[in-house]
Amino acid sequence: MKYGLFPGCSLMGSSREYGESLRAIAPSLGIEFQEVPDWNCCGATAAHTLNRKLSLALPARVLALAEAAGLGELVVPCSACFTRLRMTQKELAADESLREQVAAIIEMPCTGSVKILNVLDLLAPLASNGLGAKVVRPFARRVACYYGCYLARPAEIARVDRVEDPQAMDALMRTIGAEPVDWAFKVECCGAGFSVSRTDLVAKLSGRILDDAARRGAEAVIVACPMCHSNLDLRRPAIERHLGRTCRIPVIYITQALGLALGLDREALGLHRHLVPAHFPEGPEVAAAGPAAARKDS
Amino acid sequence: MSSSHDRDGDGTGLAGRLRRETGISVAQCYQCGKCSAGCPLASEMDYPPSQILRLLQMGFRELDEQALGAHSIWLCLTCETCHTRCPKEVDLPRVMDFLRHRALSEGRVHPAARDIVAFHKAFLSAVRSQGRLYEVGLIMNYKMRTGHLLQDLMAAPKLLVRGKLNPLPHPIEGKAGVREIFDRTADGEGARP
Amino acid sequence: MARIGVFVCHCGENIGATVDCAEVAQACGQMPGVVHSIDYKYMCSDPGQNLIKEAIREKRLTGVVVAACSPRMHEPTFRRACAEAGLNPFLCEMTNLREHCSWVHERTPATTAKAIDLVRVLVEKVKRNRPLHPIRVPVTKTALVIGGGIGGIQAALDIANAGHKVVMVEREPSIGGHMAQLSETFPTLDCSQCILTPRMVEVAQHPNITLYTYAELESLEGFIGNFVARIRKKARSIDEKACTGCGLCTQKCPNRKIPSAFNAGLGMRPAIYVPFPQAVPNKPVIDRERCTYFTKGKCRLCEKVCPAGAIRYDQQDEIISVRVGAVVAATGYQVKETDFFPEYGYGRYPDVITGLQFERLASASGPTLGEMKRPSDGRVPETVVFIQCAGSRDPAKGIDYCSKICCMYTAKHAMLYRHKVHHGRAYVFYMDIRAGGKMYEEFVRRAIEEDGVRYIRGRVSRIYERDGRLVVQGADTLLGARPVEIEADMVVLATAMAASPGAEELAQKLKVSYDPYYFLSEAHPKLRPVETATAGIMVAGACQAPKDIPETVAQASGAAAKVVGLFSQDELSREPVVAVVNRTAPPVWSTCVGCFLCEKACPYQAIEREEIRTRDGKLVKTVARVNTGVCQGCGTCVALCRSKSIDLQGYTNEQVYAEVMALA
Amino acid sequence: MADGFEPRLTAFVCNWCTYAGADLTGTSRIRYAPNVRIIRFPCTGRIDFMLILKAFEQGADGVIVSGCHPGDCHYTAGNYHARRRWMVFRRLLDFVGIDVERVQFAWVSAAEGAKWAQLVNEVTEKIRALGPLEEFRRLPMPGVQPIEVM
Repeated sequence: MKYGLFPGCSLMGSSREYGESLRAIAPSLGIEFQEVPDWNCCGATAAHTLNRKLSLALPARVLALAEAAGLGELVVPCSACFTRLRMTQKELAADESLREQVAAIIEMPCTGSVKILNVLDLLAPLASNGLGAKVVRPFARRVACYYGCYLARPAEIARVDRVEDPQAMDALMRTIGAEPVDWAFKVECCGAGFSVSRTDLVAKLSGRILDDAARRGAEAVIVACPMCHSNLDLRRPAIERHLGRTCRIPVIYITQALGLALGLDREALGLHRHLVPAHFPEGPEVAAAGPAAARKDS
Repeated sequence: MSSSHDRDGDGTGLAGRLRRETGISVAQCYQCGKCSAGCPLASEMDYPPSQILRLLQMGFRELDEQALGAHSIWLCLTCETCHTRCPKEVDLPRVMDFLRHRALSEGRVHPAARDIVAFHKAFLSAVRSQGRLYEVGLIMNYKMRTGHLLQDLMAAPKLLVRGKLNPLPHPIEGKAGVREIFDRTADGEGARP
Repeated sequence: MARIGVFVCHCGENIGATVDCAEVAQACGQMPGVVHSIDYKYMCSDPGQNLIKEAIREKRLTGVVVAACSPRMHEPTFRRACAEAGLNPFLCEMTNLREHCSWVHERTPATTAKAIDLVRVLVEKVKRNRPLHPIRVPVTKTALVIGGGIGGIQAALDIANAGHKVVMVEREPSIGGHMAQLSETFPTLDCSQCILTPRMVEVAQHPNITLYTYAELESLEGFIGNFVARIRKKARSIDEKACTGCGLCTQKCPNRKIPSAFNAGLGMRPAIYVPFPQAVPNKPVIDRERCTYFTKGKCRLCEKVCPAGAIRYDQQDEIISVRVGAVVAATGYQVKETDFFPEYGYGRYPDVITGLQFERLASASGPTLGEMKRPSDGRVPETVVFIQCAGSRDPAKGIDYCSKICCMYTAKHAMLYRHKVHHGRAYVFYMDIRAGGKMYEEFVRRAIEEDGVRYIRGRVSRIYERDGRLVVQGADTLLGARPVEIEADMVVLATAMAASPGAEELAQKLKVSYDPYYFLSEAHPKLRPVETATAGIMVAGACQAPKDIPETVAQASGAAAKVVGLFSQDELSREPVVAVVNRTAPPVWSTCVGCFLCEKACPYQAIEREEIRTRDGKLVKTVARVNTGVCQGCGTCVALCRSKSIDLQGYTNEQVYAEVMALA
Repeated sequence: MADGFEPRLTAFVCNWCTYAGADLTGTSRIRYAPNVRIIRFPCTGRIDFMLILKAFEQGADGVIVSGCHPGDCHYTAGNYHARRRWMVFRRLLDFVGIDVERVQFAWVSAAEGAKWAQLVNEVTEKIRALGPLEEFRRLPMPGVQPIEVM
């Protein structure tokens, strides 16, 4: 299955490993990506905070480029980019004059025909459809699935079944052998775009999340958002200062967890790039059963 | 038949403008406080979210100005918790965006929000010049704007070692086009990066 | 030829000072068909009325137009006068020269011209009036009461005590309703069951009341005074006459792990059960969906232990037909569960309970025998948080309306908790306290001032569990909307009061309208609060809107009074302003083509289908027929009828077109 | 338009709301233009819209149809039927060449005496501005004269 891909700026820099792991697991899941040519930044929080039109025009350009490249379904791994793109699509669909204004600004038509998917939208169908058979090394860990804000909210954008207790990531983790813990900070905010400007607040908010995950016995926090990851991982020194104690629970992307279960190499999944080391002593391989089942499956 | 009445009084206040531009009516809010109860940063705010709406509900000029000058509107993370749980489905994140744009236009940004605004501006400035975010450029720009020269100095080498920082920008081909998008949207609301 | 009399009233100065009444009378005298036209100072006075009566007799009038004040004021007066003079009262019409002319215009020729026009309109109408006669229908003096909660009980007892027969239908195996589940009642804190159970017994023993429990209304046909109700008496699997209510079967039933609805899911009951010890009738019922014999085909232990041999596994549902003259709907309410609140845990936390569950915890007959123990582990909760408006006043997830009783029962709950757990802390999150009622505000203040309940004005954003306790994240809007976090052992949600399950279906069976929340609609929100728009059907209690016990009982007595009033007559008489479908000579029979657009439009379901057959029984056609006992005379059918086959007596097409054409 | 033109308005009102509302206008002694002639119906649901055409044909320059507010109908839903029928009928009006502005559909409750006066005044002025409806007046229509009754 071929999908368009809008990696977004983070996946080229501070969240490089998210992109690497996504591309790494794609072949074994039968997924192919075609990147949106010459894509630009979606404007993120900064644009909608400062300038409404800009916050619509920048994502509109990406959508227009994807349309022009003939991409029907567009995977947007960064949940912030995902929200900005879907929000833009929704607002332009609702207001024809706005759509015309924006088209004039970006000098491209934007019809809104592209179907925008986040990583959970992409992977969730696999949980009940063949992923289990491909697992060679079950990721048998207690994990805290962390969705943050944008994979759950706003409800009409994220379109999850249970806005306060989403289940898609939990189901995926169960499929690869993990045991998701029942915890209370699944959809609480990590501090988002304040990473640099108000690190103190990020430490406080992210601290609550890691504290609860650790308290419930999770061995790792699973994320699907570069912003959540960098706050929970890169800001760990500030978080530990805030908590007044060390907190070593690793934070890994769902794509990395899947990669490990599929038997991929740590380096290929970018696990070496984390600030908080993510070492998981390897479990026993599922002898033959997995690949055999996978063959039957395909 | 009967014409619809403007429920925001004469409609000249901030609430009237909000209603015209976004369709959101602050009269919808019955001040239950659920937004403030769930807001992750309410305890940091000078006016928790429900009180920001309260300031707008009265339609008094001084109160409108207090809302624009509030620190809260810059602390809002757009996490959407308030909107999701609001029994009246008031789109508070959109209200916050509206207030931020007005505060910038009217030069009423709360002094304590300086760093936050500087970061957003530095961010857009980086995007404007390259078409994508150039993180090193963003940090340098932010430091210049705020004078926080030493902040995060220790983190950079760790990022470099892990291959997470690109020392050089990678501009996109259509960066001139992106720059034009910035120029065409620079009028009216918000400020140039 | 028509012989019309016109009587122009001066109403003292009221009309006379603005309208030239003499000129009006003179002009009207010239109108075709008018044989008598006079003006007089006060037409409604005795001498004025006598002028009309004399003219009717002397001039052999075939119609009368009184040009005076509003017909809403004096139409009955003048129609009575006409009747006394031997003229059919429906041949008298009034035109309104006072409210619609003299009082709202200046004294100008245009005003007098308008007055003349107004009389001409009615002259043309009255020429086409036909003598009409009040409609009479007989009354069956038995009432059907649907629902055996406190509302139904009150209505049934009131009607029965007035000497009329009552048939009561209750869906559950016992009457008593929600009131039987309550611990104490506000604002007096008297024990709910102690005041209710004597009434339940009275119903069971009353010679005028026939009680069908574990039964539902299957259908209702007919109209006011003449309904036929079909009642489905569900198979109880017990011979009620043989059963002595000894309870041996319920003690021996091996299948005992079924959540008890009476205990709001907090306790268990066996498959053969009596909902609660004071049940009326005190006869068990087999829950066939859960019973091991019915599901797996073996057991029959109850049959073995029953000393009276009353178990009947092969019993069938029974349909009973009864003729009734009036119906009281008293089907009550349900409380919304906790699971529709995502942010309060989707109903996953056992210690987040509804107000009704709290009632069972606090009740001496409840699963904890009245001891305050929380459901998850039976520990005594040290801190309890009560959240008001959990679903009410919440258009996003719940319902828009205020459930009305929660402010009071929450205050009661907090108070009861503090009485039972002296060292415990009780917090109430509220938006507003609506304590309008006799001794209600005083009651809430008592909870705060004497029982130390802490009220926090604000709503709760989220509840989550941490180390066996519930973290309640709220805000105090009286402290600048400051976030408040309370670690509680139990949380009680004042969930919304919603229409009873099946309310919509029942409304359709009764042909009664309902609001978007499925509460039954009263005929008029202020002036006819216990009747419905369907004549002969009354409402009582929370099936009409959220209500507390005193209000329910008051409305039930009101509904009973309406029924008794109806039963005080042997036959009913009403205005003949009803629609009729025309009938013509064979072979046409009627111009009605049987499209039944009228049937769809009629708000009263007054349109019936009539098959027209030749003498040898051959079907000619099916046409509409108006049930004049049900028709209220709005005329919507008339405007819709494409073949002009249906007409409204008193406002016929001929009459109204003539009125319009009189303005030429 | 002609000097001294006085619009002729026919009002079709329901007995329970607008007729009673107009009564209240009277008891409150609120003055309004004497151009209107009220015809009483049990309910706006009874109003056959052909009556409006008939009124125009008979020389009315404007027509008011007024009943209970939505939700307040004495007969539960008659006013909804009237409104729905009006939505369809206005196209017919347009088709036969009558400006739909000449028909005013309104809700006036029994408590809205002042509103009735205001409505009549507004419609009177509106029709005054539109001028007389000449083209439709007394079209030769054989066979539609009311039958003189005996």
